[in-house]
Amino acid sequence: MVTESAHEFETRDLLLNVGPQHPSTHGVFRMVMQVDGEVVRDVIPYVGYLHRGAEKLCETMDYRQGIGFMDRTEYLASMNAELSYVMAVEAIADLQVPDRAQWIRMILVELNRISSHLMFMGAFGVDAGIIGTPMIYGWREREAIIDLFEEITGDRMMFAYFRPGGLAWDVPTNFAARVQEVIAAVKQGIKDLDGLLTYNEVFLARTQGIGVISAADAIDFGMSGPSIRASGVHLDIRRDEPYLKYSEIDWNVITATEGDVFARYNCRLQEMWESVRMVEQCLDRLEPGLIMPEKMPRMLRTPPGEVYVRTEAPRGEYGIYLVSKGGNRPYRLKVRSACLSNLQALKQMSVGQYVADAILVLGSIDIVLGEVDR
Amino acid sequence: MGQGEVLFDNYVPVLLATIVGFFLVLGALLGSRLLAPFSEEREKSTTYECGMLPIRRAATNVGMRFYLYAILFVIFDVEAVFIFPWAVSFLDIGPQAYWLMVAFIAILALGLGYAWKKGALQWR
Amino acid sequence: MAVTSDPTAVSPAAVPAATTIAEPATEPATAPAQPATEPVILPVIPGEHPAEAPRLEPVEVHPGKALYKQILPGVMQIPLDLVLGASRKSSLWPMTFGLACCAIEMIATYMAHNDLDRFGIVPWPSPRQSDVMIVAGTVTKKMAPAVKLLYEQMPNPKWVISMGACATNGGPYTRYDRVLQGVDKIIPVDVYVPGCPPRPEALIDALISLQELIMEERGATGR
Amino acid sequence: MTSENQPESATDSTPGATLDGTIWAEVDRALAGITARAERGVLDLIVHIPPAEIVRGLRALKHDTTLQFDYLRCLTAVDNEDEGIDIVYHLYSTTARHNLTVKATLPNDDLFIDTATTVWRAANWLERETAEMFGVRFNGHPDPRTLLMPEDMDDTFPLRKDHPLAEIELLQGDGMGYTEEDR
Repeated sequence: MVTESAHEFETRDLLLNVGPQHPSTHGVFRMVMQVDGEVVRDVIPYVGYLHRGAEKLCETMDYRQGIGFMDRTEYLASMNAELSYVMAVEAIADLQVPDRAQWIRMILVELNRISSHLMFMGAFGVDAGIIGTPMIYGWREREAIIDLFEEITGDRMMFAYFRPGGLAWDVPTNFAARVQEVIAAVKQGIKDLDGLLTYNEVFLARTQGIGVISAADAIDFGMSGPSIRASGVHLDIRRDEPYLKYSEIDWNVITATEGDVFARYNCRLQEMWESVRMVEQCLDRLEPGLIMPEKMPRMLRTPPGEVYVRTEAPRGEYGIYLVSKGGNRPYRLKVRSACLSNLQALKQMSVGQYVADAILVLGSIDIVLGEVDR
Repeated sequence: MGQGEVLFDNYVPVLLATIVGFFLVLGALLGSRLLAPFSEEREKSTTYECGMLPIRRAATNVGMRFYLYAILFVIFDVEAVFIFPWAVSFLDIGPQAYWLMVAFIAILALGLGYAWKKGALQWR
Repeated sequence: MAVTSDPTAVSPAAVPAATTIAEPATEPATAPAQPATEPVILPVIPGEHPAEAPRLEPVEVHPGKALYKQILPGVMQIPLDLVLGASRKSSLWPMTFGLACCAIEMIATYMAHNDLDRFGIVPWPSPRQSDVMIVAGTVTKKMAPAVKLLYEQMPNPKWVISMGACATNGGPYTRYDRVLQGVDKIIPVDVYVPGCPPRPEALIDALISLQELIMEERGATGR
Repeated sequence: MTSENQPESATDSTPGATLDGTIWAEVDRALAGITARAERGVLDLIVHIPPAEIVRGLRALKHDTTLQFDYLRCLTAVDNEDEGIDIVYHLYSTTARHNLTVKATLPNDDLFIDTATTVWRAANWLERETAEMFGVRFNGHPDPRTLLMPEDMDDTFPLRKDHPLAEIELLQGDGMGYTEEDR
């Protein structure tokens, strides 16, 4: 029988608020951690601090105006978000995209995946406690990619370059040479980051065996992207349901088996090498041609129907569920967010870890709050 | 220059250092009181918790582990204080002082070994 | 042991803001002060929820006055003002307060490519040691109490830069009633940065204009 | 209760679309005791199940040996103003690699449906978001708090068609009325 006095010496749990303004919540994500000393007993995530109603506003805009909201929803990989939206509109309106446009889209989407993973490397370094160096390394190459995007689309982040049916305009004439330059810089950057983090003993000790999630749980939570492939599930939309030209080039899906924080980090790192290989192959297959189908209606109207198109964004499956009742506006547009589903597994991964490791687990899922809250 | 002056000369820098230190600290405190525009707001005194109000009082009792680590640190910090003067001059104070210090360090190492075996350093 | 009583998000409105008459004469009413000329069309924002109103009240500004300004005669304050202004403007510590896409451009501005360290601008995670709050992104009505609390927890003198269209007046999301149409509805803003997201050069230009503002002693909350 | 499984050609999708190319045969066999009406969507097969039997149908689809829909991609709702609100489940099988869309139509007066969290844990947050955005009540949901809206605002449903957009404020005013001298 535990006497009354014994209760005073029991350690009462502290409710720690890792709130909306926190250096390592990658935006306005809040979680209340019940902490006993150093060990996390319970995590209650709160989202919704960046809910801006992109879906509602898309319903009042025609198809071309909706592209801007997709950029701003997934603001680290805008090309991937635009791709899903544009492919959904093309699927409903039954538009055939010319080959050249498809190859250019693949190059830009893979480059955007690399820039998003570079941002992850920087932020992950900060979460692991190495404040400046990975951030500076990662962002050096990211600026090179962003400069290339700026030359092509005219904007650094909100490109609005993909249009239903193809591209807004053709790429500049020195496109191939510029992409080769950027690829060379990126290769050097990835090598530096690899050398800096992957073989760093302290980093390995901090990340291996932390935040493990099994394949069955990952599937049950609906996770996707590198987070689920790190647990050994071979789920990659680019290979399972090939879109664009992914079936015509040679690349392989990166998976790991441990399902811990280091596996997720390593999956993203190797994926960057795969993306580099893909971009090089796509560059060889690029030949001049049309970038929009000849007869494009002035105002795009779609027949009634509904479609759910999903593509492989850097964080996971970025799906667009588009219901159209005719006319030039989507009747209902739902953005399936990879980060929202990945976040559901956060509690199971971080309970029982130390507080510092729970922050690392949150960093390893790589969330973008614009996509979680839409 | 008798024995007194030598002693006295050595301590002038120490005196100067304390005076300069005193005025530096006083200047900093007075300066901020004088120059900064202070304002008392209710919310300013709330504890900063990432933009949210703290949910429960944070002054709960904390695990024993923290206390054990603190005590062990203090002990070996004090030991280090004893080693410094010896380390500076152990060449010219003969072997006998050397072995005395080794014994001193051995005893404390024994204490650390005991704490280690009893699991005081065990964190989980 | 699962959390028994679920800790609902305690919004700062639970702490009743002291309704002391703020030192400046004008009472910051909820509706912006109307110029006498044409009538103000009051915004009909659907879903003006009763529970929301206390959270969206503008923050009470207590500028506070430096002691030396009250004691020393005017002419002797000038050298001190210059020294203080020069030191404050060359070591502006912004609070890392990234909300949305503008945060990525803000980080791009901090990074090595267009460096902010050369201006002495060091990003600082906590409001306790920061002078500038760069509101980078969309301020939603759920986030507004946190923005107000963080602003109040910053020591004087403090400045606010409203970065991007969303923070200035709701930007592309202005037609959605969950988005606050402009952060200047809750906290006083010194410099507005246009753009969605503004380029790093635009943010650097805003910070330089803020530095000129500081040298002219205008706009600071508390001098 | 015999399942009326003759797939009457759906009206709104392409008329006369046969369902031979799709997995309707296995789905129909899996949903033996449940009334299911199939329809050919643009990309996937769409199956309509009445709300009362939705969870039974989903569980049957998940545990069926050949179908194995073990991955809930997305759960959302579509507000067709007068025909009620459709709850849409997008399923995927990580082993058999095929997709299916399941829809349940709720009449406007009683927006109650059983929760799918018992079948997949992924449905937890998706249902919380659908509940607060459309006003649908998921019976038996383990954690029925709001997800994206503040805690005390669970009576406004922004994504409903009847929820108007905010007007752009014509006169921005000068923010909080702080003139230069005040500060």
